[in-house]
Amino acid sequence: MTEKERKGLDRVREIYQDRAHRAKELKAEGKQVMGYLCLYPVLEMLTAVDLAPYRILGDMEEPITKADACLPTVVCPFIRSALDLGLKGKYDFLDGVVMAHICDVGEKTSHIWRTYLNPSYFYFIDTPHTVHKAAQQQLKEQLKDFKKTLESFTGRELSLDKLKQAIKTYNRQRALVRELYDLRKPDPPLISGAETLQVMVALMSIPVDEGIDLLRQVISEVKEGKNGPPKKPARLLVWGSIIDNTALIRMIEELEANVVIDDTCVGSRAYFPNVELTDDPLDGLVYRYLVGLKCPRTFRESVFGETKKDYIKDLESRFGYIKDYAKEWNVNGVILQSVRYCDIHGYEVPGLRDYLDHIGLPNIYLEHDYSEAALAPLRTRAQAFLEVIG
Amino acid sequence: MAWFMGIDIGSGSSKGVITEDGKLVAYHVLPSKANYRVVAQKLRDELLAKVALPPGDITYTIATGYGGGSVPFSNQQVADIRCCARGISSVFPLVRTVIDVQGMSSQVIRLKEGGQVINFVVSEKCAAGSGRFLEVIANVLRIDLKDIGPLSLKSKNPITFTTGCAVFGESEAISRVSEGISKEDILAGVHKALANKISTLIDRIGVEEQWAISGGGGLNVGLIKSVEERLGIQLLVPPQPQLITALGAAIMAEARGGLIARSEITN
Amino acid sequence: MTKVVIMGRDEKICARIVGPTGAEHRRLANKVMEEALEQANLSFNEISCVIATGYGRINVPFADRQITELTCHARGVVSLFPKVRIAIDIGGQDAKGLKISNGKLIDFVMNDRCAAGTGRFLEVIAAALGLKLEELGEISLKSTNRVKISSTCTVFAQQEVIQRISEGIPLEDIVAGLHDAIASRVAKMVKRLKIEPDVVFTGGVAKNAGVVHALKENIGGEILVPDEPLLTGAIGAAILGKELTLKAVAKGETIQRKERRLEEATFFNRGN
Amino acid sequence: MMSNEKKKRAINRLKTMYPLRNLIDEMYQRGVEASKIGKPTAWSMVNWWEADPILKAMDIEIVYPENYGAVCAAFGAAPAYLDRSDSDGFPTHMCGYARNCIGYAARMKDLGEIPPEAPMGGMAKPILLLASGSLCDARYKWFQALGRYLDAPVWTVEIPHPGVEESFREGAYESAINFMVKELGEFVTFLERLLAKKMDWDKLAEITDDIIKINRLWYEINELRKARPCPMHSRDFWSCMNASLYPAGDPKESLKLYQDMYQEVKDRVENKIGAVAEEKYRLAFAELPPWHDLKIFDELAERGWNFVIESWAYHPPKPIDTSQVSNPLERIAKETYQWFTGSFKGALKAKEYMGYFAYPYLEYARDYQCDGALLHPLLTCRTATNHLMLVQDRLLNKLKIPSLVAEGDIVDLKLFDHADTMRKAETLEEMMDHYRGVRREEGLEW
Ligand SMILES: Nc1ncnc2c1ncn2[C@@H]1O[C@H](COP(=O)(O)OP(=O)(O)O)[C@@H](O)[C@H]1O
Ligand SMILES: Nc1ncnc2c1ncn2[C@@H]1O[C@H](COP(=O)(O)OP(=O)(O)O)[C@@H](O)[C@H]1O
Ligand code: SF4
Ligand code: SF4
Ligand code: SF4
Repeated sequence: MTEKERKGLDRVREIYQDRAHRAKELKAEGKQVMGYLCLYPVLEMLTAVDLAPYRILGDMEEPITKADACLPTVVCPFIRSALDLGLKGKYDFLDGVVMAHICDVGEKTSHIWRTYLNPSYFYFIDTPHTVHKAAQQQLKEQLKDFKKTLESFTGRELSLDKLKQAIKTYNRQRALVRELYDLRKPDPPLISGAETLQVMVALMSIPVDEGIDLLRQVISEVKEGKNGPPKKPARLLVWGSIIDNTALIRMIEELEANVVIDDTCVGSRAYFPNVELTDDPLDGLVYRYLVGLKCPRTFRESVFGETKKDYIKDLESRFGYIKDYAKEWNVNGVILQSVRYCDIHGYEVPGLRDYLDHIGLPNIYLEHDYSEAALAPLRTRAQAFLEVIG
Repeated sequence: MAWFMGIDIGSGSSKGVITEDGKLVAYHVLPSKANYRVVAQKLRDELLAKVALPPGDITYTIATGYGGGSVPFSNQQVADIRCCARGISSVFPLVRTVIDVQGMSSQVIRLKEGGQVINFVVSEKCAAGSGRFLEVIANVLRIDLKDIGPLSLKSKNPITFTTGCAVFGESEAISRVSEGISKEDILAGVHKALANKISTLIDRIGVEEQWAISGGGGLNVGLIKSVEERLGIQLLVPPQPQLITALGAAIMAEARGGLIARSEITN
Repeated sequence: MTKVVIMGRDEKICARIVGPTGAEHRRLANKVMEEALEQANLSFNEISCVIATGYGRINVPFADRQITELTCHARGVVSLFPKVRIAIDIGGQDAKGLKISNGKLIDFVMNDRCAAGTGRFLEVIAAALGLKLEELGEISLKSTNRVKISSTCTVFAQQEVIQRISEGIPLEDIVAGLHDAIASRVAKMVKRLKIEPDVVFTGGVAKNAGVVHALKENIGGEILVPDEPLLTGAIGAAILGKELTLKAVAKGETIQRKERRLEEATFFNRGN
Repeated sequence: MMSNEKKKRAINRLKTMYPLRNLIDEMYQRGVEASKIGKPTAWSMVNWWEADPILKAMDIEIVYPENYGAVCAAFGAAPAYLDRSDSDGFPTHMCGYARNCIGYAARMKDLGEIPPEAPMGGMAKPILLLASGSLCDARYKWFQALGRYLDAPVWTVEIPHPGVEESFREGAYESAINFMVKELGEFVTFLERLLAKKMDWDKLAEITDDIIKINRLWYEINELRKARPCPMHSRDFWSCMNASLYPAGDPKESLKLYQDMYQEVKDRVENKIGAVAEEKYRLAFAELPPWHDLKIFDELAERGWNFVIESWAYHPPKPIDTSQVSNPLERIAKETYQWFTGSFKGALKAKEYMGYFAYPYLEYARDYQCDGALLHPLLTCRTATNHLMLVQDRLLNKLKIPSLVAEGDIVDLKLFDHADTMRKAETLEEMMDHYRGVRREEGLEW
């Protein structure tokens, strides 16, 4: 079997093992590959000028060494790892890089990346922190400029039609991801959390249309349902900062639990929000990327500009979607996890736990160092939590 | 004739040297034990006895090291990082990076000719990042410190420690022994663990040839080998690595004392 | 330490054994089990359910089930102190804080990366001072002027302590300083659970009256200690085993049992 | 014979510093008194002169929990508040100021009033929490998290953070200013609703003008520090920065005090009086100092170390002319944006893409002819730490200036290791000597 013919989950595993393989192949074929960090760079625009987006991730299995010379050790180890790989030349195959103001250290890392690695194309999107109208306008102005730089870099026009086309394609991919996630609703789920995560990582490593084909194959294989996980007492939702390696989920699923749904950024957070096709497609994109993406890096409140505040109402508006997930996927416990030193997620934890307590979902918070070797101590914690929810 | 003294009160052992016109004429090493003051005094007595001089004949004395503040007879106290750089440079003038592995910490120092420090990093205050880790493991394996290096070189299959703590590492070593893992594999594992820690220090300041190792860690061929392999470099090892810092102190004392002597003449 | 508790259906303890934990978890498990059976005067086959817990729980070949020490400790503490809200367990490998509500474990924190802040810290230093663990508590209670231990690393603290001795600082003041060092570290961690009475302190280190005292100071309130703090986890495991068995019996199910066989049984062989 | 005499401090402090320092101390009292007579109080944070004039023009008293964090640390009240925040489940690696504030608010909620142990009279209960989306994640996440304890609404004001090159793209400037003006406009409307009263635009224009004047003067004072020997030590800067940073009290009064200071510094320059007796080394300090161990600067001064420039984030913006801008909101926007982007031209030329936080230190080091830098990463403040390794690397590799990293924290005061820092400082001297020669070889002018 040649590589392209290899199907579904086998192919997923293959991509997961060697993420850059396909990108390098494409590059050899003359396609330009554009790296991006986090969820805020607008992928539709990259695809519309015929660039292949490739998500920059870290590597939990590789010790961080080089990055310590330009980032302190008391910051998010995921971002340190990503930068470390960059400094070690592992992302040299990228033709350019797009980064955005995600969190504070993400923003600083963007500038460090540019200073040290100086890619031939680089763009930094200063995503606002609020969702006010003025903030949406500010993002839109930047996207207009981003468009110009993409056009001059590629020498191709980013036409409205192509952009609309790309939006439709991405929405199609997003719908398929939902379909895959739906297969986790039965008990036992038809696909494990760890395998789903592999699929998500694979999707972020190949062009969107190839991803669509891959998803179709995966879905049909999973539906046959031969190799799904066994039934287990706990059906968990995993919330939190980035998880781009299956080790943590695998560790949880080796215990008496299935992870059936996530709210993390290599998962539902990345794929659930759709883009509405607006007259000016940029409007729909701005809305999706600023308002639609539910990452705690954005400040949102229940009612914009309200003069009185109600705590529960506020929580409801910020976390209500988690309740919906829990209902739809029939969840009986929530693991909140975050890499150490992530302020974005850290500040959210007590409020989210208040909310989960309020709606009666058992929960636990685990902090980890983004290192496979350092996961072991979490095992006892996770197991104890499962014993607690019985 | 003028004599100078360098005293390095380390966390584990105290080292003293006397130099005469830049040449080492006597040295002595004592375990630091608990009372630095007493050790320093004893070290001086031993040194003076070796060269048969009265204390007054020492023109200038510099103390350094962890307990350098408790040397009552010193003329001056100088940071160990500086002394180490001075010392290594006197032995290997072309060295630009020195890895100093002591009992309390490991440090990497970059220097220029003459032993002037141009950059440095120091490890955290955790025994797992210092030469002490090796001592701890040697101790539980009941192997003499001086033998752990050569023994570790025999290993084909170094273990990987699952803990980053020297104390838990000790128990891990014990259980490995009981599982039938050979002592050389365990020793090679601990050398590797320390070499990894050292290499993260090095990544932070960048480096330059030539390289040397100093401190008690320089007595350990196993550690030298692990560091060389980890970094793909060649380390120069001075004949008495443990004395380097004390030697540097004496050399600084010469410079300092020489100046004073001259100014006394002109006055 | 390796502990065994054998308990009847009435939760009455019929054997309690404490042995050291060495490198060889498996052999030790066999050995202490053998002693416990002898003490209880039972044959191994008469034991309905064996639960293993603790760090070495996977190394107990004859256990029917492994349950984490967090759950077992919580269960044990609740059986001894039904009103407990916070349990602090300091053992040789780690320190944990358990938050308990209505007899159920609802949250916890633990430290297991660095030996400082665990019982191992005291073991290492007691050995360096040539003292027995049992003596530490009493010695420290005599202190009137405890010293501050500045090293955060266990290994370096050991050295610091020896230095202090040679400076002529009274032993009791040093030991009190050590107890404060470990208590403040653990208290800092446990405070994350929001401390509410009743607070119970268990695990081997709770046998040390000096740490109990220091922990009280650091937490700022009363602390209850079981008579045999070392056994709390094992008691909890036994109770959980009993509950599992009764539940299974009630449902008419059988619990999967491992073969009741002790390896390397030495002086006598009652089982099988 | 000398031992009985009090040893003279090695740093020659400015006399005009003291009244400025007092202004901040009075701020809390004003807040508490204001709340007694029913005047509204807002909790705010450093927002680089963006929102303060608006609040002031609406007659709202402002207190600053960030500054209060430092106060609590100094008075020893912080540990209890930190514990409270920790026990409520906030991770311990979060900003010490935020955790202090969270603990304080929790306690205030329990008691229903200002906690009696609160230093300096405490912070009055706010009617508004004004968060800032700029520079630091903690600053908008933390005020939102206060919702657990306070029912005051939260508003987040924004300042754009463009990339260096992106900021020069066509339309980028206008868009950024437009964004800020609109955001501030919405904020004014919100305040009008909250307080049920109208904005006095003339008053706003006047206050804005005063604040800009203060900043100009403060900028000029700092320019004078380029002199050799440097007339004003970083310690004086830190003592005085707050009166500008948190435009405390009556701006006109502050302005007068800064004028006095300008005069004193200028006199020193003219008479070649330095802040330390013998200026052997000129240093820059990066980010917040170890507040509880400021005496270390005296010890270093004894060795001839003069700290001539520091903490970029607290310096006033480089002057631009906005006097012709009639809309005060636009004027504010331009000035504040300038604070962020004022060094971007130089940064672009130097191909340094961290245009604020990192690049300004390269500018300082050159303009103030520094021999070295002391960098103080803070365990719980990533914002003041993120860039320091980069700064260290760039200072050394581009300008041949060595620096020293000494870790500490803003609230957990035990983290800073005085003895260890002094040991390393001694070594840094040697590095500074060495790099003087290197700079000369490379044709750098100092
Ligand atoms: N004979 C030896 N063989 C191998 N290693 C040794 C020997 N002696 C000391 N060491 C190593 O050197 C370390 C002590 O180094 P040293 O520079 O003397 O430290 P300190 O000055 O802190 O006492 C020990 O921890 C040990 O790892
Ligand atoms: N008799 C005693 N007096 C004081 N401390 C003791 C005593 N026995 C054990 N300890 C302390 O208890 C610790 C072991 O506690 P334990 O709960 O058995 O831990 P673990 O289960 O992790 O081995 C030892 O490290 C020691 O500090
Ligand atoms: S994990 Fe947190 S700190 Fe790290 S990049 Fe994501 S949001 Fe930023
Ligand atoms: S981890 Fe172990 S070796 Fe390191 S500081 Fe802690 S006790 Fe010491
Ligand atoms: S800048 Fe630092 S100190 Fe200030 S709020 Fe942010 S994290 Fe806290």
